[in-house]
Amino acid sequence: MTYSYYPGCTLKNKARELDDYARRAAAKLGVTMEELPEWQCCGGVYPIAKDEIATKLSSVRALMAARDAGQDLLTLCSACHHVLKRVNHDLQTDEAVQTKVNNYLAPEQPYTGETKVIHYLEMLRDVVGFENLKKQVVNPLKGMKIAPYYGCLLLRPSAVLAMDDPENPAIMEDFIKAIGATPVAYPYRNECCGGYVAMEAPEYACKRCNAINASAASFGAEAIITACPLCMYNLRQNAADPLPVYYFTQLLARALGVEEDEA
Amino acid sequence: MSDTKRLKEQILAISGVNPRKCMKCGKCSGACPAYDEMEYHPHQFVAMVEDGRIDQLLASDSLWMCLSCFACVERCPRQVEPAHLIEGVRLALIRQQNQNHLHAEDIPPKLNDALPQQAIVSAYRKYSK
Amino acid sequence: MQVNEKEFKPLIVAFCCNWCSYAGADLSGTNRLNYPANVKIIRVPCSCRVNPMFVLRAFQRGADGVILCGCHPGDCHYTTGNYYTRRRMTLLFSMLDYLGIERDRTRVEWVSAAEGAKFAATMNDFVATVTRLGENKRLEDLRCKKQ
Amino acid sequence: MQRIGVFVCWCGSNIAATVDVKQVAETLKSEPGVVFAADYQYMCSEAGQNLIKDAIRDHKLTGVVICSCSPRMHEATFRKTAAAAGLNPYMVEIANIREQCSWIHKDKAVATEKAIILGRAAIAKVHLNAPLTPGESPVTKRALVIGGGIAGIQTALDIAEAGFPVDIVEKQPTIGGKMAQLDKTFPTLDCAACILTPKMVDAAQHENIHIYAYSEVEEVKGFVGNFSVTIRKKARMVDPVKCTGCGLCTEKCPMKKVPNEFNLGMNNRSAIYIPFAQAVPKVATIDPAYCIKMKTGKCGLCSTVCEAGAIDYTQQDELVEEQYGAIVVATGYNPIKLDQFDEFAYAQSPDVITSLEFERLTNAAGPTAGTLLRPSDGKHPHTIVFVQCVGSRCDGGKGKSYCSKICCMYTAKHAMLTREKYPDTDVYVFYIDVRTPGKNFDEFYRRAVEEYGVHYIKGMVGKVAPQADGTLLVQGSDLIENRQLRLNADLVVLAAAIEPDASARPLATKLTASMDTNDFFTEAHPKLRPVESPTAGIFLSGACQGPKDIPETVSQASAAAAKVIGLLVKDKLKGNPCVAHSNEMMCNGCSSCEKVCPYGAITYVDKEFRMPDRTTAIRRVASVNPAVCQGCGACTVACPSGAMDLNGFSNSQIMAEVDAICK
Repeated sequence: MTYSYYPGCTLKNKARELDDYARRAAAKLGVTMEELPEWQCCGGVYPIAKDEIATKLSSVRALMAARDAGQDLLTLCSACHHVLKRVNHDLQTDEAVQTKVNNYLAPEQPYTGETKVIHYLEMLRDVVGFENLKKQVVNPLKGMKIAPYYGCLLLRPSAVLAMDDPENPAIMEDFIKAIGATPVAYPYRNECCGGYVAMEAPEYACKRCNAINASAASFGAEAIITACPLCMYNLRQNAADPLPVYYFTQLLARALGVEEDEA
Repeated sequence: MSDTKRLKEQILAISGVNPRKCMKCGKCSGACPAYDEMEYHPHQFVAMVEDGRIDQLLASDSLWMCLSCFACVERCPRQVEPAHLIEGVRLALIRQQNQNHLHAEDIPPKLNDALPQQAIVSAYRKYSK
Repeated sequence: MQVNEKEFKPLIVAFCCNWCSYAGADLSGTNRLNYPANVKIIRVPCSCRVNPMFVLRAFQRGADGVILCGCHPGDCHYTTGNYYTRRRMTLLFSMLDYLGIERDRTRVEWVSAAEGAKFAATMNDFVATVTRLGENKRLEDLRCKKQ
Repeated sequence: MQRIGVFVCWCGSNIAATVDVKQVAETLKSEPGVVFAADYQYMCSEAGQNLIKDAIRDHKLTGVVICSCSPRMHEATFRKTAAAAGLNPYMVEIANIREQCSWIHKDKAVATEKAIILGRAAIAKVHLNAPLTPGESPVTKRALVIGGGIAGIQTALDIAEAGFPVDIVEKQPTIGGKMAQLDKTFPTLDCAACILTPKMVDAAQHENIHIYAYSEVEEVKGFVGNFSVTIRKKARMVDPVKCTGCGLCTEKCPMKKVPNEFNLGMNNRSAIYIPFAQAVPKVATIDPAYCIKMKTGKCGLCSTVCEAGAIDYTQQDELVEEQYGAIVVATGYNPIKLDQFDEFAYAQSPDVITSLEFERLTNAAGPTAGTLLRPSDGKHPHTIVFVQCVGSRCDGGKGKSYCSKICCMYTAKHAMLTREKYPDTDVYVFYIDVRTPGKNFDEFYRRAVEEYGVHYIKGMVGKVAPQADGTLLVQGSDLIENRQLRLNADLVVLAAAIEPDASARPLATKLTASMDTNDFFTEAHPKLRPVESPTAGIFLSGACQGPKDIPETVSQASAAAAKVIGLLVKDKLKGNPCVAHSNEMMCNGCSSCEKVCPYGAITYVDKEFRMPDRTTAIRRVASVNPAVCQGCGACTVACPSGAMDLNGFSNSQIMAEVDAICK
């Protein structure tokens, strides 16, 4: 299986390991990730305003490039996934956006949301299959109690993101089971970490992260996994007594025995 | 048309929200993780925009406290989408002259080594035009 | 004659089955949901009572659009009538299309007795669509034309 | 040429405010054939009807056009009026100038013009009307009630008491329905079982009632007065005649790990079971999905211990066909599934329960023998939070747009009973609105607040977070105090919306009875005919028509019974004369019409015809049985030679309407 891959700004920089591990694990699983040749930043947040077009264009370029390559678009960072998926949905459903975007970009073939945006976790679940993944695990993370942290961007609004049940998701739990560890159920896995207020008002983000971290710890979690560099930052920097936080791809790589391949 | 009326129409158009769908159950504010940080809560945004009491909202810090986590959007039984409305109010302010909440020159002192690019990009997107 | 789109008011003949759609039309009236006055409803027991002849006659006599409304598939008061309607009209409409009566001038829509809002919305949409198409002259019998 | 009278109704101001009724009458007076035209304030009033009658006599009218409300409203009224004046009732046509004209248009000129055109179409049709005489059909003096809850039981008892035989078809092994699962009933707090079970026994013992328990309606044929219904008696693997209901088999059955649906899965039952002690009929049933004998062929213990020899592992489903004159739908409701609302953590914590589960937890016959205990650890809860409107009043796809009506009252009941029995318990109710429109209802709710100290909080819960210590953190709005309230609760009870039973939709299709978008059965008229379906002979009882509490359900059940009795006392029913007929001279015997007829009303006969050359020939021609034909008209369109036509809606009549509209 070959995907067009959209890494996003942070994965080229502060969150390089999220990307690295993902690529190595994918190679082991027989999935090819072809990075889009000229991707641009998605903007970090989805432009909610109905009249915003320009801020959606960079996403459309990425979506269109995947369409032209005849591939689904694979994402990794929660924020990029959220933005790309929602912009794509706008292109599928909002005629005004469709017209304006196509007038502006004037592509040879108008873009109307044909690309399928798929998150790395969804790829593991729906394409590789967790049962199959389990078979390929060489270092099962036995006994490790892991709290999955979804945050807000992966799940909501569920009508558009459609990844999993927005209030009682299972995809990360199933992933944790597949790599041999034990998922820890706790109620704040889908609560916001504070997101972009981290820079403006770190003390406010602290409150959010403390609640999440403490809840996970109270249920006996030894570590937290996330798919989002900003959640990672917040949970590490802004929680008191923080549990170790990993990108899910790092534990995936560890379980598949490819974590230490590269020095 | 009065300024308030024009502002209200602008906010409704930007956000695509119809505040009249609200049945005042307060579920948005019951779900909101930013509740304690806010002077005006999500359900009040809906009521106050509909009421035309927008100046109070524009003057309040509550505007900048919404995390756009969409918990209210997800859980609203009437599909009002309060987070979209709050964004509409925010933009109604930011799009006016000299109303950026975050300025480029403010950023460097707030940075640290671990802060991901994403945080800067999204904060800038949320707080400035 | 130049048809001014703003002033042109198309004549729409709507055949409504007695059990669902006619009741749906009544409900949109009860709820005071507006739709243009140029829609005139003819009550039939079932949408399957509508003979293709009636549709042709309407166009011949100067109608600009014809719409059939019946119960939702599976909910026909006579169990299977609307299935016949669906098949007959698919055939008829494609033949009319061939004759130059555009597809958008003819429509089959399922409206239940509870869907007053849908009835009004459907009529508004249909009138708007036919208005865009302008006057129908294809099948019109000029002998029937008012002088 | 007909002599037509036109009568334009003002309907008070309903029509007259937007339609110039005088002008309509004046204009239509000059239509060909119209010899009389008048307008009047209320044509359906006695004075209005007298106006029509007098005109028919004085002007020797042969046809009548009434420009008024929908024919669905008053066609029958005006036909009777005409008949009273000696005119054939089918010489009356209605022009609908209220629902389809005055109520939807605002501009008086536009509405008046349309009213005139609608009037013209009706006049054009009347010109081609012919007097019709309805045929008669016999009435089978037996009723079928589908669903054996309190609604079905009450309807059946009332019909049976009037002397007509009734069959109840119930898909569960016992009758009783939802009410059998309840503990107490509002607003009187009498025990549900104490008032229901005697009725169940009455039904079982009534000489006019036969109960088909564990059975379903398979097929429905026929029409009002003459329904033929196939009932599937599902195999119980137990002979209901031999079984004494002693319950020994259920004790001895080794398979005891079957979720007990009567207790909503909160405890287990055996694979052979009797749903509850007061079940009617009190007969054991084998659950083939769990029975070891049925699955593996080994075991057979129940058969060994049954002294009556009632167990029969080879029993098969049985189909029986019965004839009925009337059918009553009483299929009831269910709470919705809460998959879409897991912000309340129903799937994540056993201590988040539905109100119906709470009902079982407080019922003496329930899984905890009536002691209120938390499902997770069996401990007594000290703080209980009730959440109202879970899935009710919900726009969009997740829940139900309607108010479920019963939740406010049963929650007040739960809260009150909890406080009465366990005064050390704190009880909170999160509500959006408290809706108590019923006799003694608001007083009841106020008692919960004032006498029992239940905390009512205006606002909705946003999230329920199960904590590591086993409590539930309930986070919700307190709109009056303008704060976000966070409560540590031991038990959270969700007032789940109610929806029609899943069996209702396929049943409606079998009955050709219409439903609304929520799958509630539609009534013939929302105010004036609330217990009849628009389909003749089908009646509605209980929550299948809309959310209802017990008093309302019972009232409606009795009302439906009264309607059924009114039908069954008749020996003959006047049929609908608007049926198809075939012009034998034109029929070529092709069978096209026979193939499309859903009722099998068309047969072919060989008939002798005189040919133009004075010879005779035998030709095969279609013949319509007017008692069976329902008048849909499918055959009229299928007929290639134009021989088939429909009384009251003939080809020429409809064409005349088309012509009049397009003129």
